[in-house]
Amino acid sequence: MDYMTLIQLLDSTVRLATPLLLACLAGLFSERAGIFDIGLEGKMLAAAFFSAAVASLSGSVWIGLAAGIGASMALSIVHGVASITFRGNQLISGVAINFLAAGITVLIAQSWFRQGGRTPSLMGGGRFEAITLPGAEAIADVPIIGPLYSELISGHSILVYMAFAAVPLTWWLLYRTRFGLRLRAVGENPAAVDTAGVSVVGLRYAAVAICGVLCGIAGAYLSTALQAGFVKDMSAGRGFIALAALIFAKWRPWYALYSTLLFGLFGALETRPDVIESLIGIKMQGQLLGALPYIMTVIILAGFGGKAIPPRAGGEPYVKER
Amino acid sequence: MDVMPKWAEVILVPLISLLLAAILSALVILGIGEDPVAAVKLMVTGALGSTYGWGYTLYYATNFIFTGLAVSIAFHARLFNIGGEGQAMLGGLGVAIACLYIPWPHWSMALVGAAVMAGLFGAVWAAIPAWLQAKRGSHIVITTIMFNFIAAALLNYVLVNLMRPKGSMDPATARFPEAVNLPTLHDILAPFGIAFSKSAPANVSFLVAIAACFVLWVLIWRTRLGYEIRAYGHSESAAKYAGISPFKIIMITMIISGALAGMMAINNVMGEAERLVLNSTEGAGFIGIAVALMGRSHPLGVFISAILFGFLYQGGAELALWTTIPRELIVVIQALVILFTGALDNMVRMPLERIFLALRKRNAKAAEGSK
Amino acid sequence: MSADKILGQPEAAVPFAEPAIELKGISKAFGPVQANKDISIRVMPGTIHGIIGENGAGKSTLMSILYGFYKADKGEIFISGKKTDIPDSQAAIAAGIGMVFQHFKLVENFTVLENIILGAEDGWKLKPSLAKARRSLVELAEDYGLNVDPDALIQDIGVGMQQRVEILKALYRQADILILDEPTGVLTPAEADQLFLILGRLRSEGKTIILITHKLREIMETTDTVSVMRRGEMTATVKTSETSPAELAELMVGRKVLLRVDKEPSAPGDVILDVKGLRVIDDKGVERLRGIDLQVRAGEILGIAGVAGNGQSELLEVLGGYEDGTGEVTVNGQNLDLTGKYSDGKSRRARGIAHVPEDRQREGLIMDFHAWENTAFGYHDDPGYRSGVLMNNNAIREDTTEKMARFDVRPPDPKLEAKNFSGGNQQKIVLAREIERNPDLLLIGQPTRGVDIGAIEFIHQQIVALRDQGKAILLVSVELEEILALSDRIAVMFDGRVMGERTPADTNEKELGLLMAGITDTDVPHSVAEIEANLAHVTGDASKEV
Amino acid sequence: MTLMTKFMGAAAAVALSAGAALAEPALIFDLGGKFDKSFNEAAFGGAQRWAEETGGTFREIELQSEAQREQALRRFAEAGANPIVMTGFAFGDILNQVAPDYPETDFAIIDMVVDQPNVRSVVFNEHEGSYLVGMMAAMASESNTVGFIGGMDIPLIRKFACGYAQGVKAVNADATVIANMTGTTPSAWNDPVKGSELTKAQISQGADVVYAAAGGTGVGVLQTAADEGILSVGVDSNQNHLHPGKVLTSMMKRVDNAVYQAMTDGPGMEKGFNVMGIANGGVGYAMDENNAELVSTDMLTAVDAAAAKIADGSLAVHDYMSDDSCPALSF
Repeated sequence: MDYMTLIQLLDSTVRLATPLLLACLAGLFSERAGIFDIGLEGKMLAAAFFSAAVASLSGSVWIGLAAGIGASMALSIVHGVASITFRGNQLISGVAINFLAAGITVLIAQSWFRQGGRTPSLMGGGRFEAITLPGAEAIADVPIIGPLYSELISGHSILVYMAFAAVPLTWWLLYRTRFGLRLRAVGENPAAVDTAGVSVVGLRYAAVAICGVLCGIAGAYLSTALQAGFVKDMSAGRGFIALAALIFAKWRPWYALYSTLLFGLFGALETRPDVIESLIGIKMQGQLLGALPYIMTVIILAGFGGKAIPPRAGGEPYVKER
Repeated sequence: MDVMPKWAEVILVPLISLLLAAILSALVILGIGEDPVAAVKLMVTGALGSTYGWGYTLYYATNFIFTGLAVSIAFHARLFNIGGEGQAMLGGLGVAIACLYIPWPHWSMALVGAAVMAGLFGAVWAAIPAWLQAKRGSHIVITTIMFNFIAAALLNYVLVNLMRPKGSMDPATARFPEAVNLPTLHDILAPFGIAFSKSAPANVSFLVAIAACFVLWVLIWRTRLGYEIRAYGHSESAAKYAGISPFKIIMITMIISGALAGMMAINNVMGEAERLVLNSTEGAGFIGIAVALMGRSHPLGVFISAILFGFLYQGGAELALWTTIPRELIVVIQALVILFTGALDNMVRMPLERIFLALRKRNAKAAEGSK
Repeated sequence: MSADKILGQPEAAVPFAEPAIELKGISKAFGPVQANKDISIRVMPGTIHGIIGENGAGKSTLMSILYGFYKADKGEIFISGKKTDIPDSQAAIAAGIGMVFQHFKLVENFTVLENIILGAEDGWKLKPSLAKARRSLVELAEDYGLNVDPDALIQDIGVGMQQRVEILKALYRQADILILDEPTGVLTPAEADQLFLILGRLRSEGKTIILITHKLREIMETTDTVSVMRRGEMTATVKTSETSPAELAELMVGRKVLLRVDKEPSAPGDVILDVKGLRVIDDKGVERLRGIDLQVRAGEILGIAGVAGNGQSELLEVLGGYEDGTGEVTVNGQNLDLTGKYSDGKSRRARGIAHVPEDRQREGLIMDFHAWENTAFGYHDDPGYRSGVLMNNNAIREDTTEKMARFDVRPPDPKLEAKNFSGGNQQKIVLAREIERNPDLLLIGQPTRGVDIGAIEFIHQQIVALRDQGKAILLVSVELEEILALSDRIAVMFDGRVMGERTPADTNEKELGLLMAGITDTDVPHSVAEIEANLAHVTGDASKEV
Repeated sequence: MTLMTKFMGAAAAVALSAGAALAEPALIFDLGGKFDKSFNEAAFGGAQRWAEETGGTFREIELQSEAQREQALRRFAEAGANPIVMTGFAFGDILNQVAPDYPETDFAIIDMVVDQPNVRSVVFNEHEGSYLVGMMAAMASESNTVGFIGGMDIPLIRKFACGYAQGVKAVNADATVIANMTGTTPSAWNDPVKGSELTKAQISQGADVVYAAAGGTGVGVLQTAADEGILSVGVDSNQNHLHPGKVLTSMMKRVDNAVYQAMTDGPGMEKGFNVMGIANGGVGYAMDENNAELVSTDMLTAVDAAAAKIADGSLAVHDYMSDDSCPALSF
């Protein structure tokens, strides 16, 4: 494998890891506050559709992004109402949200565009274009560093840079601010937060809302940056992979970056069977390759990648004890 | 003391939840610019207006009974089996192997053989996540989701590379021999002089599904194993105290659950398609979740809600056939049913409890007053 | 040490001062349960006011209302004479109220400092808040003798320390009124004394303290005034100096209570249970039992005293068959498997070991099961409960009806779910199930926790009766009074070891208390500082040592 | 159409299904969906042309699942639709079962041979059309590396790839052909994200012309090729207009003609086995104003010469499906 192949592979990794990273951080906020969320998938899907649909109708990708975030937030609120206000089962609520998104996106797409559940292809301002960072072209020919900068680091859409910037931001918010302290506390022991005079419900809704925003960006990235339009089921299980990455990351922001990059790499390798063949010397079954992220997830979940301790109050609705 | 009488808990709460889901569904239909009343009419005529419609409704219901029971038994042990889909896929593989490679002399023997193979394959596919949960503490919800994806890849591999007849472009097996074709309801009812649509796929598996409901009811409420499963589901710490091994319960429950999900394949693969195609399960594994939630994990409730979902499915197919409303409408309705009967349960229960409490207080006062 | 010595004299009451707290006509219902009925109370500033009552009398609910944790259905609250609305804890804190809950409200994997500032930060940035809290922590530690390591994680410090953190949390929020709910339940007697020392100092600084407890002794030794609650109602408020334990007990229960258990001297027979070198290592790799040796004979009650968390639970669990261990245990001279297939609860029952677990709601019963289903719990394999491959539900129900009658379970309805019985009746269901099997050995943990006094007498009588039938009984309780009243011999556990054995006749609470703190006769400390040093050592998490 | 008339129509259809015949043709799209900009859309175009020209109406359904195939076939047959046209090989097995039950109904199936008396089977010589666009790709390529991205890995798509590779090698024997398949399930027809990543991967391996035979997935391929500034080749429909000046040409597979023909012939149409190749205009390449500047006269001359030779039989393009092997490409 030569250097340019490596760069290409990593470039692809970055693209494929971005939605995972955003969804993973979304899940991190929610689960750190004690709300399990297997509805990441659905929120991404809804956001992917609404951002593409609105971008296509309005011609502006930014309005599309706002719509995608709005759709994802709406589902977040549903999850919040079910699991915070009415103390329902968070897993069941998440399952429902995934179905809801899978159905409603196609239903509305068909109703609005009559194109069999997809949106029209986005043109021009309806898409997030790749950004060329300053100096990328100038140093493109410098060996090693040139391709690294101009191919790998430069040339992604703004959402990719936002996703990567979200990692330190999340870390800072979580560990350096009052909000972060309270958020972490509410996921560990909501009673402590409650008796300290802070609203558990308010904090959890805030966390769920942030989760909605990040999922919204992730979905918008899929349909308006990675692709030029929505097709049905285009989230394709990424929400679940993000969830697995979150566990692998032990609910920490920087680890989330590493683990989603790892899953992104699996995805990138899937498009390069030739590279795998040259690396391991045998031709790998296409199906095995496709199933690899899921198999890896199971292995990681089985604790072969180290035991992960989830937030102690995770998944449990908060009921004041009697 | 319980706040609500039992009938309210078992019947009123799900019924109101269902009603809310129905109202919201109607709003969705309105929202996409269609007429909910007309849509419902079309669905009812299409699904229940003829033996043809019933044939499809019951065919779908059979699938959902199996997957609904699978989810239910796992719920009793507080295990959330989202892997019904993958287990049913593997069950299909078991059926295909049984039907293609064993020369059965009669369909009845083939049915038994195929059901055993389907159950076995489904059970194996559920046993791995179960073992991971019991021994490694991996969350069964996520592992079963992952196993759905892995099952799809595995089935794909087997169909494309191993079982596809030479020259065929379909990722599907060859057609099963005539001898293993299951009698449809048409065949079963004809001797009794009842005319039932010939082209509908409902078949003898429906009776197997009913039998499965009964067997599961006995298992859960009349056997020691069922007692242990329920005890474990209610309190793991108490189960440990009583000497009920969590490992054993998780494994056995998931094996039964997986076997039930797998056995769905005798209906859709052996009874209907008569060959194994990719995606033969069509999401029935997921619908099992809604069916189990609505049926309160009771076999009778599962039966009733499976029929309801069968109706929704067949009605939805008719809608897609005769109007421009996509079939995804059914997915939305299903989501709303899960949301309201499962996650937003308390939204209905809390006000109801308040009402019953107020009623009781008033009665108590009235009783005092009369003294 | 007498109460006066620890606490000093109360400040001379200022005449005509406004009460620090006044509650008027507070009522609160949870669903069909009326937890508080028209309660009024006045507490003067600079005093310690006790609230005593049985479990479920409504003490905690009342205080939770005062702390804004629940909202009262009816009634008014006055703080320092001003009518104050307390819709949430934030309002309570603003009104100068702090509360130390029975179950600490601390975030386990946060540091002490983080726990203290949680909810009382000075701005959205964490750093300045932490720095400020660190400074005031030093001051508070000096003022009140509340030393803690600000950077220690909560999960690494002992319960006594955790309680200090809770008190510091309240003081950091400048609380003038401090509510403590059952503060001594998890403390050794020495630690409790230490706590009361601190409370005395707080009182002398002018703070008002409300102490909720069900222990008569604490009330008598520490409070200035006391209120008694029974079934959601306030039955009396009296000056502590003008009442007696017997009177308070009667007010609590509503009738005269025997505070002692009448029993004949024991006549021990053969050794039934023989434990040698028993060790247990928990999931986290911490050694919970570090080589236990003990024997229980037929016709004898061996009481295990100790502060909760020193290995008693693990001892019961390993003997009851749901925790693995190593060592040698024989019952009736025959070896007991401590690991593997035959070390589960079922095998133990087959060997004649019955077990009333410490936590009946989590272990002894399935709260959603009917009483009859619970009667079969653990014995559901019994041939009498079978009919072919199925369970013989009718037989179980008949058996249950009979047992409920004999143990006076009320209401005697086998079809009622366990959660719908009171604590005492739940315990009777468990006892009936375990005792009626005629076991050779009864393991019984916290037999009267959360049980009303009437049922306590009944349960104690049953235990003594079983002993008199010649059965061996291993009793674990954190209530020293109960241990002293029931046991024929007492073993004190500390940090996974047996510190010593005594008979009730030749020991007293003080000596047992020292043993419970890990102090043996040879090195009795002489000063508070020494006790503290010892405590700091012993309450540190055992996990630090591995 | 207003809501009510739509539903009345629907209700009427249900009522009618009991007895009277509804002599409307019906079109059933395969799983990729009507608007895949490719295969199914071509079929739709043909049906629409028929409707516009004759003023007739037709029924249509987009399948969402495998089990719907039989249901849709039977429902349309019972409702009296005639003829019933379906696109895609996946109907083959089921049509074989269903057709005998409705001897009065005529069926037409595209891309598959079904041997029943009331079925017309239409298959295309995709390898011939692919050969031609392969030649054009090789001539347009500057890097001497061209790509092929298939949808689902099935013999039919290998047939496309093999014809393409032969065309490339015919122009430049040293050229490299990189071939990738999107997947092995029907969802491979509808995965533009992966199509896009595959395109980028091929570009990094030097490809500067990419041919997508991947249904809806191709949309992603063409998009990415346009974004990255290389040329692409469309398939089935004329896709030149999707990215004007960026799509070199499209391999035309005249599914539209086949559908149009079947509907025009109507009930009682000629049954049997139709092969559509270069000779009878069934396959070819697309030229219009969108790609006029990309295709040189040299290219046209060479390709047209080859087309003529194929038509008269003097040039035989190897068909992968004839022996499951390809001389120009290994899979």
